[in-house]
Amino acid sequence: MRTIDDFTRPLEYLSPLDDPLGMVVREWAETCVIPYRRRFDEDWKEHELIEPAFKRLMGELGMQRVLFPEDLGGWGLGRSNYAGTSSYRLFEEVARADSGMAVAFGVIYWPMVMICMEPHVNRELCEEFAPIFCSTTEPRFAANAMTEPQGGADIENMEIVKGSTIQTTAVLDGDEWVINGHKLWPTNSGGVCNLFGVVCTTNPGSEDPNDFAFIFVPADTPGVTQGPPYEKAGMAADKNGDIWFENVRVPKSYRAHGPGLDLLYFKEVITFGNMGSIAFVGGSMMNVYERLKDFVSEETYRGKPLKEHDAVAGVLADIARDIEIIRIVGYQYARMIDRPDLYGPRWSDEMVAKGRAYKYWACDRAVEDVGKAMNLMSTYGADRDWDVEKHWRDLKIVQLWMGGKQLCQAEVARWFFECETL
Amino acid sequence: MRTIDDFTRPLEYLSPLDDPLGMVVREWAETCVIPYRRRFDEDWKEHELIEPAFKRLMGELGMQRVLFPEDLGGWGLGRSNYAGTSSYRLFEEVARADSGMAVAFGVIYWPMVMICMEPHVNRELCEEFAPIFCSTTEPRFAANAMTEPQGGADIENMEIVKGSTIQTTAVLDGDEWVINGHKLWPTNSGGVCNLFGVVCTTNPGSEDPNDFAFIFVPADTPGVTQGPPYEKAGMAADKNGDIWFENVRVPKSYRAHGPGLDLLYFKEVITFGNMGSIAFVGGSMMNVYERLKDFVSEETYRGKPLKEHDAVAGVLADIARDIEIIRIVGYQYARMIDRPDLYGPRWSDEMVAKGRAYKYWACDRAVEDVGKAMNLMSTYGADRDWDVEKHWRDLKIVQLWMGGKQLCQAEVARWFFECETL
Amino acid sequence: MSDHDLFPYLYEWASDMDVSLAGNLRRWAENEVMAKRLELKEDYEQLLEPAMRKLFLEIGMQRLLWPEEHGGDGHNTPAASLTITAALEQVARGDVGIALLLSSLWALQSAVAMEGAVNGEACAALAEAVAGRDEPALVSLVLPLFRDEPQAAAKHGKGGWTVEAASTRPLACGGNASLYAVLCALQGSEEEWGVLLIPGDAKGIERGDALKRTGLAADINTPVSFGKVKVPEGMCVAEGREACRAMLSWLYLGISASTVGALFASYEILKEWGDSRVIKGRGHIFKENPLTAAVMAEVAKETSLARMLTWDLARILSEPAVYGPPGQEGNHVTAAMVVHQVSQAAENAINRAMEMMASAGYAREWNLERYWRDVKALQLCLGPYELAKMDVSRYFYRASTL
Amino acid sequence: MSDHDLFPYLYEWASDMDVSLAGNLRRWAENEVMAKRLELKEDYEQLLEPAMRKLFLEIGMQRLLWPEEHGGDGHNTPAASLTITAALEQVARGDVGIALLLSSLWALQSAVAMEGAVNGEACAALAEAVAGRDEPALVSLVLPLFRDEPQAAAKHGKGGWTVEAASTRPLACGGNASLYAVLCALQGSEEEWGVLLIPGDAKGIERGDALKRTGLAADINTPVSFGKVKVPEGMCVAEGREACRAMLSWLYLGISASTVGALFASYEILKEWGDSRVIKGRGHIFKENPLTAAVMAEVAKETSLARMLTWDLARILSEPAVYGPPGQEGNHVTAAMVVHQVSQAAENAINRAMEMMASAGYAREWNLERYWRDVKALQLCLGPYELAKMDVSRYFYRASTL
Repeated sequence: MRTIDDFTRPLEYLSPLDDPLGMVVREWAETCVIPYRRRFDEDWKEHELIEPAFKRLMGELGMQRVLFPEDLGGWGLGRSNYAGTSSYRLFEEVARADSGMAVAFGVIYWPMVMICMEPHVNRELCEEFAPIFCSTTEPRFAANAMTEPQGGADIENMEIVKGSTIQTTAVLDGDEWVINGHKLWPTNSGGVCNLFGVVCTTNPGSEDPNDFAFIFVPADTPGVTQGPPYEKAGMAADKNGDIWFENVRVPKSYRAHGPGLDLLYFKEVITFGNMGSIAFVGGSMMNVYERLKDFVSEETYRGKPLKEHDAVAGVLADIARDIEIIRIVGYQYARMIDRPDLYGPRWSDEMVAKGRAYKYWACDRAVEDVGKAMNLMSTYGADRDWDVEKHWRDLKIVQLWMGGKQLCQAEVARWFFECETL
Repeated sequence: MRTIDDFTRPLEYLSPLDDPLGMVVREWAETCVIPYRRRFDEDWKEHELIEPAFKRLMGELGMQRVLFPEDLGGWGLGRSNYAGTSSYRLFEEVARADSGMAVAFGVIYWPMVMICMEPHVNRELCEEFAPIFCSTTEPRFAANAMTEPQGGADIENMEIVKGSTIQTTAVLDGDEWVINGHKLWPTNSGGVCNLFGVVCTTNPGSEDPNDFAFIFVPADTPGVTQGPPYEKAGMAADKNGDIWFENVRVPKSYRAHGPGLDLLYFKEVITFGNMGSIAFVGGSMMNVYERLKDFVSEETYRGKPLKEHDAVAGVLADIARDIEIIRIVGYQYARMIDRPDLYGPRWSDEMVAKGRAYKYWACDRAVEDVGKAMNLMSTYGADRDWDVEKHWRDLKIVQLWMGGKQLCQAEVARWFFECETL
Repeated sequence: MSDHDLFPYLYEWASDMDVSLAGNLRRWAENEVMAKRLELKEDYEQLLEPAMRKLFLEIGMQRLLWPEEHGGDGHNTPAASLTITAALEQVARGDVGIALLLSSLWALQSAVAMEGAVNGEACAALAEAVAGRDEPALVSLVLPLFRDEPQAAAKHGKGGWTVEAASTRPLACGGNASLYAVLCALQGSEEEWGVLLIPGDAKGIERGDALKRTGLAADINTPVSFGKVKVPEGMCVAEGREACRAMLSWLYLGISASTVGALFASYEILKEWGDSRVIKGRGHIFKENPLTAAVMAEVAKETSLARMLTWDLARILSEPAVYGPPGQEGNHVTAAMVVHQVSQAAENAINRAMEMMASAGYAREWNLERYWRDVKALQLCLGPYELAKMDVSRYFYRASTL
Repeated sequence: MSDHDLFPYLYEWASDMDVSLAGNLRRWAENEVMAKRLELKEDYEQLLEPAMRKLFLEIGMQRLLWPEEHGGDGHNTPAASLTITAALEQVARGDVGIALLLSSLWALQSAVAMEGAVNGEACAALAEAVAGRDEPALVSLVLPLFRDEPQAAAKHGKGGWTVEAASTRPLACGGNASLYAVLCALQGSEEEWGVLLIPGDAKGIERGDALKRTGLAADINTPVSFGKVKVPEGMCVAEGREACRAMLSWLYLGISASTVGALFASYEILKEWGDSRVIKGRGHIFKENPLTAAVMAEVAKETSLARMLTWDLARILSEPAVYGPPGQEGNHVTAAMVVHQVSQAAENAINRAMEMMASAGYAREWNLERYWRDVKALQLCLGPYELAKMDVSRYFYRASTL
């Protein structure tokens, strides 16, 4: 019988870790998530059902530690040449069960990309923050506090606004940064965050890359307030809310790298964000495939399984085809992350633009495909029982985050067509 | 300045031959094809302009020899582990100039796949036919005579009709096959063919795989008649016509492999056909990118290049994105062809189904994208001067051949969803 | 002029009454639903049920198409197709789920209460529910989920029908219907199909657990089983394929008009966003950026064309003397083409609108995501588009086995 | 009933004359074009030019919208929008290029010859070309290629205008027009835009080499330069944006109706294929396979909805008293939305039809590929859709800088 493992992966790209780790997560998904996920929507505020699954995955299985150096209790993935493909697989497996959990899980790594990845490991900060994640079996969350009320994804629109719209300020006062500002919407906020990476400006309104600052702020620092989670169309496992920074003081060394470099490596964060998004899409879609296959094999029309109706099969083919391509492209991009020697630095405009291209393609296909899958299921398509509508709601969120499609298009056109004023 | 070489290729997959060969073909395209191609449409019958370009590429540069063993004057690609990726690149470069030439060129290899590829090299037939291609600087053409009047692409719909609709018969008479039948539409017919691979049945109406026969027939064998070329929407460089086989006698040994194996390895022909089609699409699209980029950079709107209009840029981004993905997927499939040790035999149902999936996806995207590119160009989009309408007409043909989209969908659904009656 | 009068349609067809009714319902939507939504969200008891009571009973929508002789307002002519289009645009703008319930009711009424073809026995039996009680008349349609395969069977015998079906999935109101209208495969009849009316409290009805669905919060739905339910002769209200298709054509019109209403609401939300949002940090108003404007244009275009097509369908149903009866194959296929087109266009348009609004697109607070979920759930009431296409191809290509 | 009467539209609007004219033109298409096509292909001299002469002169289409007082048939009322829709559906079914030439002529006539707004000076000047000569009246429209940027400029001076433009790209007939209608940026006028009429033999006109185009073989097109061409005062026939937009609205209707005609022809070709082709080697008729039937259904659906929308637009233009003048922003935007929708739907539908027919789809012999090329070339006459969307967004979102 065909399973999701029959979808193509570029086998030469896989680290030896890929399958063992993948199977651990799949087992976790089957036992800790899938039996409960139909009740997750009502659990969006309390996380009574969701929390134990996080604890198992991140704390007990230790997945929250993987990026940190081995000698600090991590798994050393940040210094390996398979951080991309390995995390691609992990994200895919988690998202198959619940892409809200996948993003919450993925974003733990997100600020850490700034300090744990070769060639720009910040050893001092790794030492500082490793204990939060590596010396506990409780789940720990990190978040990138980027978006602000006034401009939405403007923060990510680096090419045009060059950081000039950032309103969160960081002022050096002796050996400490004093941070003030209001952020909203980051994954892993809404009360659960333990460590923030905060996008700030050291000179409001400036377009000078040197004034862009990425500063770590432990969530229990005085002056940090997290609001309650927002209610969303889906992804109950991912909490999002407001964060206020009021005269928050952190050591000077908490700035990731300093003038110029913060912005440079922040683009690598975008690269990882796009890679992760593709993996979430791919994972969700593989579960859509599984559930849809059940449906069209069980339900009959004119005395045969629904899948034997040629016109229905045409739609099934389109969906399988897209999953194939999403996976191939996703792994290719992950491999490009793993091999900067071949494909250039992960923070290059090229890598960012290409990641945006793949990400918005995957999202567009997925949203359309799941819509069609639901349609094949007739009225049942709207039912939570079949799980497909859940992925539909979740996938829409992946499509919209990180600046959405139009920002992706702008960056892709800018790079490939050398546009200058977009 | 960005060029087509900025589109991503999986660099680890490329043989050392890839770039040198690619550059030779690109030089050929720039000097022998692109300056003349706007007059190709009127040359569809005579090939006065087209023929010299073929001679250069296939005869003089020797590209018609590449699949044959070295000791027979070939380049030994059939026994290498880079036949897939190398020919992908070659096809891409030729199609960038003219996909009609690309298919004519690609199809020279097509029947040879049956006898030149490891692990099923038929040494005797290689020796027999190598001289046709390897001992001349004149262009030589081969064709797969498959399609018949009554059923169209039914011949390729192996899973369902199992060869039962083939009307071209091969009867063993002593040491010779006697072939009778009527084929139509193969690339490199219409009078130019030197060697046919003919799909026959040894038992009309039978669904037994053993009765499927693939038999080579030199075009100058008595009883073979080629009709004149058809007039088509595009692809003037590819001649298609009727072929009649009337009591044609060839040696018994001209059957590729014999009962069962002919059908088995014929599926590999389909695999190569799909890989080639993706490469043609990718190559054409890269030239569309080049010409479109010229257009939107030169033409202005409101005092700025057209490409700086954000809404126009959105479409440009979609096109660049699709070319990226087509190329990644195409190379991945080519690599799967090169590494049966990892991905299974090239003639497996899985390889065929996946190739169909990638092919019909690439075609669909290309047809839609070029339609949009033309639309961005306003009335100019319809002009031959800008070359885009040429690719539009040609790409449509790639989309329609080899059974078209619906056959692809049926095979993809059948494989991924395990349909049994489609 | 209100915003959505912007959207073109052939308004020469709308009567003064239609226009004035639309104005009233616009106010209903704003006052009874939209104004309270930020606080009450999708709460059934506090928001949706009271709004529904007001609409069905107080404003009297459930009596609109009902014959005067059975206590209704007597707008039971084919021209009601135009009236319900005008009405459902406004109702759905407020709440799509409520619009579905009304569409279901009106589809049934079109089958039993149309001037010249009033089914006296059925109307008498229904008069209490429609015009007598102080409860909304909720009709639960049980239609084929997969094109032409009814979920239920009815056997003809002495004195009436016996309906049998396990675990059907109604379009809506499985859990609280006043009345089930069940499309059955008929046994012991010359006709293949019929719609049978079954009171909500009939013996033999069993309801399953409430379904959790992606949208349409106003609809309390459950699977429903019919265990040898007895139905009197006259309660087979649409006998034969053509009669059933006539009811479906009216239902499709209702769903189409409801979808247009959801598009109006989505447009308004997007317009507010486009007017106020600043991007690129340089005082650029969102709507003035050509890339986002291009997407916003798609939303407006889809809304406009969906509206035009919906009114065309309404006109066709309103003039059977010109265009033939609603159950005629060509008209049924037209209704199917229009409603699927409108529904898909709306899915696409609201998807695009959400893209414009980024996280506000999926935050419940902005309500756009609710129309997105509702419109999709409404679309699924039509069954798979791939199967509907078989009807289209049968008609246009005279295919006989599809 | 002919095949395409299958396709729904609100035919209550078509007058008896419209219906009878459509019947005549249907015969013209079949006898003068389609019957000879296998032999003559796209030959201009032997096939298209004679057919055009017959249509324009003998059947008299070029006099249809022309005022009686200037030698025409006097159907120069807004209701002509319905007549030309009925006519162009049939003409384009035969040949899309000829339909474009007729659409161009009628668009111009709508600007100069409409009852109540007849431009006497222009009509007098044109009377010879339209109603006097024994030559088809070919109008070459020179419109903005990119939305709102005219290709030509006209300077106002003593006694008239001077038109200046290098290497313009006309919509059609650059090489053989009786008359150029050039949309110019006006200098020395209060209005921004105007359409200036220039006889084909005017001094200062230079034609470039014939353009090789993807389709529309009936159109002999070349780039055209206007070197200080003098134009009398009264030959500025549409002054101001609204007047220019009115002409464009009529042109869009013509292109829309022509596209529908191409869809009819494509449907017929596909239907013939579906009726006769056997697949899967087991006596399965092509059209009876659900997968291909699903695609064929799309073709029929797109054709139906395109037709309905086109007739809606025709109705709107036919009743300015109800819907306002054709150049009004809302109507112009409606025309743009309809024609782009119809054109894209047709591109999609014919693409799908070709997929059904595999190599017969791209073989010239089967003609389908010709409609595909023609419809695309016709679409490109509209300019980029992305830019048209700016007009849509300006209108619906009150954006001011787009």
